[in-house]
Amino acid sequence: MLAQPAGTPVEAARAARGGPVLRVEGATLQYKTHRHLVTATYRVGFDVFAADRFILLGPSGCGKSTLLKAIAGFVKPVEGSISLHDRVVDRPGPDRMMVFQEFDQLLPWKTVRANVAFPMVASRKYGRREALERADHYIGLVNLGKFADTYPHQLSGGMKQRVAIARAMAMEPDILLMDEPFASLDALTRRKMQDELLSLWHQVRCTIVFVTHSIEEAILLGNRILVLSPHPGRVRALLETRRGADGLVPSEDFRALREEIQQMLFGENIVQEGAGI
Amino acid sequence: MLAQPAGTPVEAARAARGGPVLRVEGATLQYKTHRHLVTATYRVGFDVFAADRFILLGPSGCGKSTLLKAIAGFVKPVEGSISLHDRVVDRPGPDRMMVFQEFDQLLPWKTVRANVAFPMVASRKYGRREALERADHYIGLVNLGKFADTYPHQLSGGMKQRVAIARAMAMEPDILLMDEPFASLDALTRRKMQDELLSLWHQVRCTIVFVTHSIEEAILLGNRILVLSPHPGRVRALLETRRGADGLVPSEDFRALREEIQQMLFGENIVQEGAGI
Amino acid sequence: MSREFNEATFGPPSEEWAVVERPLPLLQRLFAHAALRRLLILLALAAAWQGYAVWADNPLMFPSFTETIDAFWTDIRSGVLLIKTGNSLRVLCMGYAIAVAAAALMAGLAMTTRLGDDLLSTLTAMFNPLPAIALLPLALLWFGLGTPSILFVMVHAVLWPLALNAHAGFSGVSDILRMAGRNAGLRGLPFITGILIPAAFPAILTGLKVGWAFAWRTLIAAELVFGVSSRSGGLGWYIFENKNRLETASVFAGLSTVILIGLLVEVLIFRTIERHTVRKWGMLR
Amino acid sequence: MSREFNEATFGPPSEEWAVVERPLPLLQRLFAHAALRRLLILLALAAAWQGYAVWADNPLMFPSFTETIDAFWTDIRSGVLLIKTGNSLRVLCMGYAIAVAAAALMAGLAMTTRLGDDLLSTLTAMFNPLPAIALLPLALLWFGLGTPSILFVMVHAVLWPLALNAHAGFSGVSDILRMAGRNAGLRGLPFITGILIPAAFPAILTGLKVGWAFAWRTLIAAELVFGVSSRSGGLGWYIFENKNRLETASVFAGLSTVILIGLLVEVLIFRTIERHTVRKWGMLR
Amino acid sequence: APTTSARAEVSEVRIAQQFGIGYLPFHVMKHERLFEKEAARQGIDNLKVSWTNLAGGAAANEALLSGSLDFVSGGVAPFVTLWAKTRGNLNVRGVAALDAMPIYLVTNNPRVTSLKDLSDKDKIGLPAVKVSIQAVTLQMAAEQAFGEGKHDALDQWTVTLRHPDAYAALVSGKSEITGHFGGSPYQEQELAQPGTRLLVNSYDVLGGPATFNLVWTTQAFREANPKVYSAFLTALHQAETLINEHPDDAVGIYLAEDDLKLDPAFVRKLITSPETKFTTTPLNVTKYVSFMSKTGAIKTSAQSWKDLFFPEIHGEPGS
Ligand SMILES: Nc1ncnc2c1ncn2[C@@H]1O[C@H](COP(=O)(O)OP(=O)(O)OP(=O)(O)O)[C@@H](O)[C@H]1O
Ligand SMILES: Nc1ncnc2c1ncn2[C@@H]1O[C@H](COP(=O)(O)OP(=O)(O)OP(=O)(O)O)[C@@H](O)[C@H]1O
Ligand SMILES: [Mg+2]
Ligand SMILES: [Mg+2]
Repeated sequence: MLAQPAGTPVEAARAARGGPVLRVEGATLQYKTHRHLVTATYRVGFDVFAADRFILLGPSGCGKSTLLKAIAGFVKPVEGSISLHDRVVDRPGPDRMMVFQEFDQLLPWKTVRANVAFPMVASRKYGRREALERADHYIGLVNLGKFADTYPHQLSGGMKQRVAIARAMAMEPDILLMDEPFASLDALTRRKMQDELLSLWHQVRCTIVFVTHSIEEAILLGNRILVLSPHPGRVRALLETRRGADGLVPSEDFRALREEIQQMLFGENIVQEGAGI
Repeated sequence: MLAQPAGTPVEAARAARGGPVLRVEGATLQYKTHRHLVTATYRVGFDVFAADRFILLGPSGCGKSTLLKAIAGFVKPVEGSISLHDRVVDRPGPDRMMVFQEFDQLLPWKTVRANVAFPMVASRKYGRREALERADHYIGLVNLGKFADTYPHQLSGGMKQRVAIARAMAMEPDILLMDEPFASLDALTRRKMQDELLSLWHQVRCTIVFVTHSIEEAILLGNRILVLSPHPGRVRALLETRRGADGLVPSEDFRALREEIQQMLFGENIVQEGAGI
Repeated sequence: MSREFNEATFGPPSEEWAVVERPLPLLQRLFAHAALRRLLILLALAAAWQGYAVWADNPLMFPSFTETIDAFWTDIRSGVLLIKTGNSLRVLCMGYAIAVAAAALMAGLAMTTRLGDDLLSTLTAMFNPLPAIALLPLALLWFGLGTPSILFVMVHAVLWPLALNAHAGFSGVSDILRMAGRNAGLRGLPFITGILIPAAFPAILTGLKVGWAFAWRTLIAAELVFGVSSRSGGLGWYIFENKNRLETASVFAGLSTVILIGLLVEVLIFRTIERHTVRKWGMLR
Repeated sequence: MSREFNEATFGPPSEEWAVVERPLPLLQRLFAHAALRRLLILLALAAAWQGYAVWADNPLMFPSFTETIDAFWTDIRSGVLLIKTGNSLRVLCMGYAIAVAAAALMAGLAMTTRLGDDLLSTLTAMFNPLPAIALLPLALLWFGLGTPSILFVMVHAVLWPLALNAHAGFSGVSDILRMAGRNAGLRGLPFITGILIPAAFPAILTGLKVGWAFAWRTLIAAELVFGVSSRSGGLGWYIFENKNRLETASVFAGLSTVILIGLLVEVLIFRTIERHTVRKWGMLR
Repeated sequence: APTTSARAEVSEVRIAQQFGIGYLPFHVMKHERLFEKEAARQGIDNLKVSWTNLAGGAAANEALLSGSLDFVSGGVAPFVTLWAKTRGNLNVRGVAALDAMPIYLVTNNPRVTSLKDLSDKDKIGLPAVKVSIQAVTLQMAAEQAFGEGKHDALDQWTVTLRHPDAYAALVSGKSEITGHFGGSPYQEQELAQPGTRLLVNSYDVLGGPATFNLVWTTQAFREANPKVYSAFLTALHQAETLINEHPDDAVGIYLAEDDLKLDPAFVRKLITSPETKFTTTPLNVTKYVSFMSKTGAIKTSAQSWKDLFFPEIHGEPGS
């Protein structure tokens, strides 16, 4: 288990795994409204390496979604920088597919199939035929085969989110950005989706940045977990999960890690800085 | 623990607790679209008694939201009936406050405070002054004190849901209908909200119908749990939780109940009908 | 784990679920027919017209419905009305098409650059209130007499409201949808056609309807101003000529033709588009 | 458990967070000023006008910008233009107010009953394409010659596009918002004013803008056709009079007044409303 | 009408006029308050007279039919149309002529010296194609030039343009408009420009002086308000007399009422021109009626000019 405070370099890990795919350095993200200046995150820095399953964990309103949007290129940091493969992120692009938190991220004028095929066609990454085939495949994976020709307004909340997940996964992007994708799914569907995500990752070894509220999900899915504090989100700790041969976190470790995160998030005493990696 | 199949009467319980507040009898809910007829629930029946904390549990797309909307009076059953205090539900009303699943349920043109005060003022249940005072109180409970003058589009997903929860709770309605209200909240906020809901219930003993995906949440919050099956939602079982003196479900019972529900939802073998109350 | 676990069911998978709908009373069922309801409205309007005309008894100012129908049939049979309507429709469609293209261009520009935005709102605020006759000298100078001038004036009439509607529609597209589009790599024109136009389609459709009406209004008014030579005039000319001749029934026949075409276009074109787009997509109730 | 756990922070709670924004280059900063940008656009338009007029050298049909300004000042100083503008504005505001009220009524009716819906779409499709001159005989019959007739024609011009926009806006209000309103016990009028109108406000605002422009257009056109006794005429009469006198520069001065008022209303009224409503609410970017 | 004399007459009279020098008698009446004074003399005190400017004869007809106006004025053609349409019901008839003035077709095309030289490169501006007095006069001229039945030979090149627009187009010479069949004072101003020439004079077409503008009303109004009617006619006579006897005063009134920046000498020349007559006597109106009846523009014809006018002026030497 690694707990790494904000700001200090992760030389060891970086050296061991090649340069970071995504580097966020001292990123301060703000919203300017007509009266206020809302600071969503303050000087957040972390590195995401190739094939990381990187989890962002933090309380409601701490800036997780904003951070993800910044990585996707929708929000520009007022301070610090975000770079992808050593190039500063300055615009959105299909190399970073995002699953948004909101239910209305589907294009209402496209059927489920067309929605899933849409980024594949729009980005010219796949031909129309291939895109539709892939779309059908991923729609099947999220168990919506019978709804392929339905329009989004006829779906339930969880079904909409599953379409969005299929849409992002079907692109097989360099980086998959997911903002609480499984929050509105029931336990079984959620577990199935988690399995699918992991198996997709095993196939293509893509890099995933994943926002979740569930500590269990974080431990289950992630190999590295960034814990953010409230009042503009700052890095509280960066943890690593150690996995067994079956890819699962041993149940002893699981419990210990969960305790630790719970302590960090809910306990009165903040975990001391520099607690060692 | 009670497991009660669809259709059979609950004479004993009903007799013991007075007539049901809400009675759903053989309700079939359908959506007519231009090409299809989608059956959301099929002949669902259950009774909700005064001061019940009634949980609807079932897989994504099984018709939970539709059922809740029908109770709220937005959807009319094509078969069967829904009645409240022995009067057929034929229109929405402020006696049944609903927290919707979607994030865009807040009025974008009202601040957080005005949003929370809105149903209290609109329904004439409270005067303007009192409504604003109550609004501030409940906004404090959901930890959004500093955001009272913010407009919804400046809130994060979880914050929006908390405003909606405050709005519904502040009304102290006869029946509180909540559609996965805590799905987008982090563990701590979620636990706090659950505590608040229970303490509100202890104060006013309102009737709550609550949709959730989480089996743990269902057991924690509910005194009766309706398990729905997929392919148009039908009643699979109605369970009751037995609580200790502290109001909590004893941990032994908790585990057993969770196992049972998991078995029901995910196991291959369907629980036999008429398994006894 | 069963494969179909999470799937609800389309249609009645077994007869059991095919709940028979409650039959409605006959009157209510008839009333549910949109076409029938509209026909009733039209009949009521015609009856009111006839009644008022008979009561007012001023055929030179306000002919009755039957007189109008008479004049209508006479001029239909003689072919005059059809030819004039054809002329008008041709010019109308041309002007409308140009205006729609120009509005699309302007609104698109306004969406992509800040200067374009300012330009659009400034130009709209400036020129939208100007009546067509104000443009007469310019039109005469630039396009001379005849169809090009009429087109110019029509484009002026249609362009601004359409661009306003489209621009407002575009501006109202939710951030999430924009982000979804940008995320898929869309920029510039593909972004506009792929995201903004469909997402703003309800507003655009309103703009198209308003624009269509103003194209008619302006065409008829413009034909009076620009007069065209008396051989090739359109419906506006027909109305004007008959007005000057005090053939009021024919004037009303001309106006009824405009109304009729308006209804046909609404029912056959706009309603159909609406049904196959925004209503199907759940963007409009 | 700390009480403020879930609260993010407004503004800089400590200096540390008050990140200084990167200063932009001067030109870019100036350019960011909307008023300045618009002024530049106006100057460019004026320059283009002057240039074209000098090149075309046809003061009878197209006077130059400076000549127009001259005429404008002369008539401002003599008070003529101000009085006429005042007259027009009074009638304009009356007609506009009536039309807005009527449109609200129609759109409200269309929202609450199905018959109202059909009635609105049928009437709109029928009457919207009719030019104002078509209604002239009716207006004369009913209201005689003068302001009421002009009001009638203006209401006709404004009502339909406004009702169309409002109705489309209402129809596009999301189901969730409707449900939130109904759930709070709103029905009928409170539902319309409390939910539909604010939720459809972007569309309504567009309708108001379009309607405003058409009120102007129609007022001016109507004054030309009706004529008015020369004492109490408005801007349209001023334009007509000067046209007859071949004072083209004054004609353009009159038109410039229309443009100026259009710009003022856009900037002072519509922009302000927009900023304090739909933009503040995040409904329009 | 036996009952009318007993009843009170209207207290307000609404009169329509238009722009142009042809309406000078009205300007004088208005400026000198002749109508009010005459009405008072006939025992109607405080008669309110409201003057309305209309954009054309068609609008005047509509206003009269809707009861919005009592006396309307305009060119001969719209009057004849309404007269023909209301025979036997409303019985609209002429009250009196306002003037007799020539109308000129002016061209700026150097290659055109007669109507026969016109080609499809020429466009002639008229206040209203086919139905205005200018259009009818042009048809007459066309028939004279091209032969019987060819009255509509030139119609294809006519264009509806208000006087000022046609004037600007013709004088600037930068549009397709090469001809303008207008009226005073535009036609004289046009002719004052270099490069323009007179192509058709209506007096030549009609064989003598012809009425340009006149006043008309409904039979019902005349019968219900005999005193007002006769006061109007008397005032009109007085106005005509003033113009004819004191042309300088008339010039001043005209420039003041129309608020024109014209040279007074120019206006004086127009008023005192031998071709211009300010008289209530209708001249050559029947020629228009029979021509329009022949071409089918109206469906009746008149035996005599007296059919067209109310009896008060039947004593004058009309035609
Ligand atoms: N469009 C916006 N305008 C202004 N402030 C915003 C906007 N969006 C978010 N914020 C503010 O930024 C902060 C962080 O929001 P963000 O959506 O990133 O939180 P989050 O961590 O995703 O929360 P949640 O778990 O509830 O979704 C919040 O305080 C919120 O009020
Ligand atoms: N507006 C609609 N039009 C047509 N079909 C709909 C509509 N809303 C929901 N449905 C269908 O009804 C079924 C039940 O939907 P519902 O929203 O009630 O599910 P749910 O149990 O709430 O699911 P979730 O947990 O994913 O929110 C689904 O199959 C869905 O496709
Ligand atoms: Mg979020
Ligand atoms: Mg749901």
